[in-house]
Amino acid sequence: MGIVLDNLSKIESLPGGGLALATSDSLINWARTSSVWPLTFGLACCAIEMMAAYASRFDFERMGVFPRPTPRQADVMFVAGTVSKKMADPIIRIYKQMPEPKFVIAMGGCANCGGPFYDSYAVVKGVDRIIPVDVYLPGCPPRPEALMYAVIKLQEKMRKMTVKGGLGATPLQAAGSRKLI
Amino acid sequence: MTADEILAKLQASFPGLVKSEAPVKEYPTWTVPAESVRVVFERLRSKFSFDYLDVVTATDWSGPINPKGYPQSPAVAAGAAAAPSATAKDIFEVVYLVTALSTGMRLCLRCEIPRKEGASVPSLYGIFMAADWQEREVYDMFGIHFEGHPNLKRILTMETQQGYPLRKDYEHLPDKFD
Amino acid sequence: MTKETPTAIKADQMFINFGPQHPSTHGVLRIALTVEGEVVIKGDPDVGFLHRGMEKLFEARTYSQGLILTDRLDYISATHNNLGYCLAVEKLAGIQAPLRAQYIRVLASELNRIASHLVFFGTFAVDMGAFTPFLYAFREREMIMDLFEMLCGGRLLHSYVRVGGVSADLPAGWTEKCREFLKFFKPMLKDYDTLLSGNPIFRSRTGGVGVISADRAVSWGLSGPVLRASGVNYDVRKADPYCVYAKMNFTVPLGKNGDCFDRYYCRMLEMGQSVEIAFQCLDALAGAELTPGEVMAKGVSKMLKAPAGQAYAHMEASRGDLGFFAVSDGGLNPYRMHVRGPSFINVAILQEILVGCKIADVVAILGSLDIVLGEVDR
Amino acid sequence: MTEEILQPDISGPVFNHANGRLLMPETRYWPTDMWKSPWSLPTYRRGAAVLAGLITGGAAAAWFLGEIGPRLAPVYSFIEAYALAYGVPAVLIQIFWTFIKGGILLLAPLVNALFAVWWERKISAHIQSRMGPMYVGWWHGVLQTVADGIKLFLKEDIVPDCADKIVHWLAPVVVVIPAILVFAPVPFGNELVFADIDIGTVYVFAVGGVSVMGIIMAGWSSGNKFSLLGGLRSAAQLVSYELPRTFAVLPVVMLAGTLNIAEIAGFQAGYWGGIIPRWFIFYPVVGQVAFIVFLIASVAETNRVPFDIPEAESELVAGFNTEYSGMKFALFFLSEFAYVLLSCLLMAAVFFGGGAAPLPFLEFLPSWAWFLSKVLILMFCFLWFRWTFPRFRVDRLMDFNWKFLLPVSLLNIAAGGILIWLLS
Repeated sequence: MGIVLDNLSKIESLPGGGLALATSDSLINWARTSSVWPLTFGLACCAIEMMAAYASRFDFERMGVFPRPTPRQADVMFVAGTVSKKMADPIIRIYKQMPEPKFVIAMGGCANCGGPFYDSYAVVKGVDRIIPVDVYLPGCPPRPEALMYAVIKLQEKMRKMTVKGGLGATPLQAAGSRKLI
Repeated sequence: MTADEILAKLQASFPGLVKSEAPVKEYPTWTVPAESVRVVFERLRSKFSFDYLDVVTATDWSGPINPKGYPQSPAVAAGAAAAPSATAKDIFEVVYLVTALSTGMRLCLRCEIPRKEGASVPSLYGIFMAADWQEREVYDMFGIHFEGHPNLKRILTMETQQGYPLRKDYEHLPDKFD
Repeated sequence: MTKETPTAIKADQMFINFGPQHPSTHGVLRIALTVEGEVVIKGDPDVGFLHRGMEKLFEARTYSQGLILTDRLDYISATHNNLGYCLAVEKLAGIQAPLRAQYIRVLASELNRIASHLVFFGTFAVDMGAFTPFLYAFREREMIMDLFEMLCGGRLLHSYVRVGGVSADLPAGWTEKCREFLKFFKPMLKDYDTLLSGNPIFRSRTGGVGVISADRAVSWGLSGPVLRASGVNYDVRKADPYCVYAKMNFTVPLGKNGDCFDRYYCRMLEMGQSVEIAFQCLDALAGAELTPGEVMAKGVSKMLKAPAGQAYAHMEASRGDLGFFAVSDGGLNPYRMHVRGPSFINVAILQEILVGCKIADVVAILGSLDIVLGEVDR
Repeated sequence: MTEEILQPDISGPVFNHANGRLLMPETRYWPTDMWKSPWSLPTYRRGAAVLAGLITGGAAAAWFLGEIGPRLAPVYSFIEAYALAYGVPAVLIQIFWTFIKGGILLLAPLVNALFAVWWERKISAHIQSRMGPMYVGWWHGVLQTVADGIKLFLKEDIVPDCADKIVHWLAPVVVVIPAILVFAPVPFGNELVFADIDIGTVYVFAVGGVSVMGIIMAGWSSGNKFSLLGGLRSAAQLVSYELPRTFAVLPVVMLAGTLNIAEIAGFQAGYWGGIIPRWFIFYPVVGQVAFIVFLIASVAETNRVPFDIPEAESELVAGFNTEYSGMKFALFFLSEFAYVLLSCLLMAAVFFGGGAAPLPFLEFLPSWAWFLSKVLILMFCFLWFRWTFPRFRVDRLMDFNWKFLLPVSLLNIAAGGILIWLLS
């Protein structure tokens, strides 16, 4: 639906267009924040805490988070675990397969900066070296509540998105900071 | 049938087999010459029913760690060891641990091979299938060749990995991710 | 991505990457499947996607710092790794943990075994398509996580077992809560049986699938429930008892024909046995002769210098025979620390048993082996 | 030399408990007492409230719609007279009126999809002792599906480059159009049916079979090996389960004597001995067997667990809709729930007597209220199956159909014939 989003900002020139644009922004952002579909993609220990977050005690689905197995239908990618160099290419490929607007939550110390393996020869020191990251979640492994807090932080970021910013993509992506190696 | 009786029986046909002086604690440890590793294991398996291969691993005894092997300097000075020359020998030591499930006996065999490029040990692929991946891992980490292994290639590290990481003198060449 | 489509592929065959990112590979394992229609012709697993160079890092850490790395090996049963590491270092340095610490170690590792088998039960059911058992298994597991959180602050990675003993004694009120959980958990096992074991669709999906005969299992060096499902009676807690397992009386469940269902059912019965062992430990700990508060061996400093030598210690982790081969040259850091990961050795047999089964069976067999990629790739 | 133990000199306030650990709060919330009796659980009570609220809300909405419909007859005739007087040809009015009825009929699958997705997520949550969507709408996440729909509408529409573009774009269309067309002959109450055509059942199974083509096109055109496998599996499954499904309805058609679904529903009015309603499910052997075979086959038709091998999550990532993102994926989701609703409507009409009340003294409720409650109960069973059964394997599924379901349905037709011979 890129066509819709591209030309939607043209209605601002119409009388009262600004108001219409603002309300459409809030509606789009409400829809995006209340149905965050993550990609079930666990690498290491943080994946087990992610599964615990989906389980019945910390039920993630209360917030509308519904895990999807295929990158085509996912909005968010939880990078949960250590990113090893052999795994870097598949992660970049999966990130490219996800439709716009896409977000990344780097979960756990290993995904943020390499964590306890900061001096290992086989680990990428942080997933933001290969894909742009929206929310960094510290902890090793972070508690399920912390993961929910990261999703809430991501939702706050989504609410700041505007259609005028181009394609309704995230403010980060709009600034073209996505340099993929 | 204690470990020593088995050792005595085997020493008749393998003169090189000798009780090693630095044993693995609580395990009868023998030193085997490199070329007769496979034959000894066949004999152990057929005659003395040592049918379960626990561990195949190796150690590089060539002195303390080279700090350049780590992309960033680790927290503790790498290899804050005793006098470096005390234990340094220019050898690879390949260690096998084998168990007899029926009698519950455990045995450790180790063999020392010189630390040059063509260092190789006969593979146990045919006798124990467990050796398949463990030997590939030892090759991946140390560069020790196992003759007779059908597909001896890297198993854990990337194809584009230069050098063998667990060697003490391994230097890490920064790639696009560092 | 390692792009290697084998050249010898015929027209009606298809090469599928059961890729590093797949809902049912329990992490990052890639199986290169050559498939004809639904039947697998050749499948060889490709590991290393979570390789963090642990054994290289051990050589740059002191003995107490190395403990933190062992948590991340088999991250579903962290206490087992810590215990294996500490047994090896204690054998190397000649330290003996006090008796109370040994009882607490056995209790913590049995609780962790239950938690690990619950994760297996949940994910194996999801692989078969039944989503609900996953939620029930994790509901009970959350209670064990609460117990560990009270014990050592960490839910998943504990670092509770230290070289020479245990980091701290049981907090006040912990034994009552543990007893309460064990009493609550015992009848739950019967619920799981009715929920999944008795289900005809589940029996038809797992019965007779991925059969491993006893001698192939021994030749491939398998260990843990995978080996015992093929009928080989080898449990390190009985064969080579460590800590106070010699004093515990429990039975080791054995399977008959080594198929997916036997591997599943061995783990369910093991959970029942773990509850029995935990009860015995709690009774012993409540007894008078173990002086409370004395849980750490005397004179074990953080900057431990083990005398030169080599030692190998192994224990029965939830996935199999987890062994640590420690070599010391008298320095602060271990000179060489090799980890015998049971999952690394168990996953190798996939090359043999995947031939001729269907794609749905690949998922069943991989789930029944219950591997953890942290321990496979180290 | 003795090893001096390096004591960490921690300065500053440390809340040092007896054994050097921070004080654990005793009043820790411990879940075990929660599990004493399920009714002590807030989620359990709230789940019951959801179910109760749902049935009354659904009935109220349907009552409102049902009452207004017949009241509009005079208004319609007045407009028609005015238009005729104004000189508009009668045919044009007829076309205009079918467009309006068509529009109302289009609401059935759309509103159902919105409601059924939310209902399934709530039922699955409460079955799994958790709460499901809570925060999106103002009460129990009622707006969850609306939010999902809008978000999917606004997602980027990816067409993989190695995909066959036209077929990839056409597949959801071919799946959704039959899913909506198929509701024409199905009655929603005694006289609430869109097109009262005589060959209703044949029309339903024929048009329902077309969407199999769409799924195969989706599977093949996505250029993804997993979706290809999903597409081929769905071709095998849907075609083979079509047979027992049609044969299950045959004895009912033989007994009722007509193919028109509305008349079949009407045929089941009245009671045996004043108590047992003359529904086909209560016919001695023929009714029960036919209903069970039809239920199993329609669960397989709608690709739902335990027959969801085309989009098996754990084997084929997401089966035939692996490569579909955004609105196209939503269309597949919509058509799945449209077929679930269709199966429930058919079962209610054919086996449970359409608008007929189960007991004579319950006649005061209007026909579509009974019809709607039967459909909701049957749909609850569909959704309930999904969260209790594991998944079949492909060949077991085929064996189950060809070696068990089909012979049983054929025998059932023979039994139907014997029953007719006995009754006459």
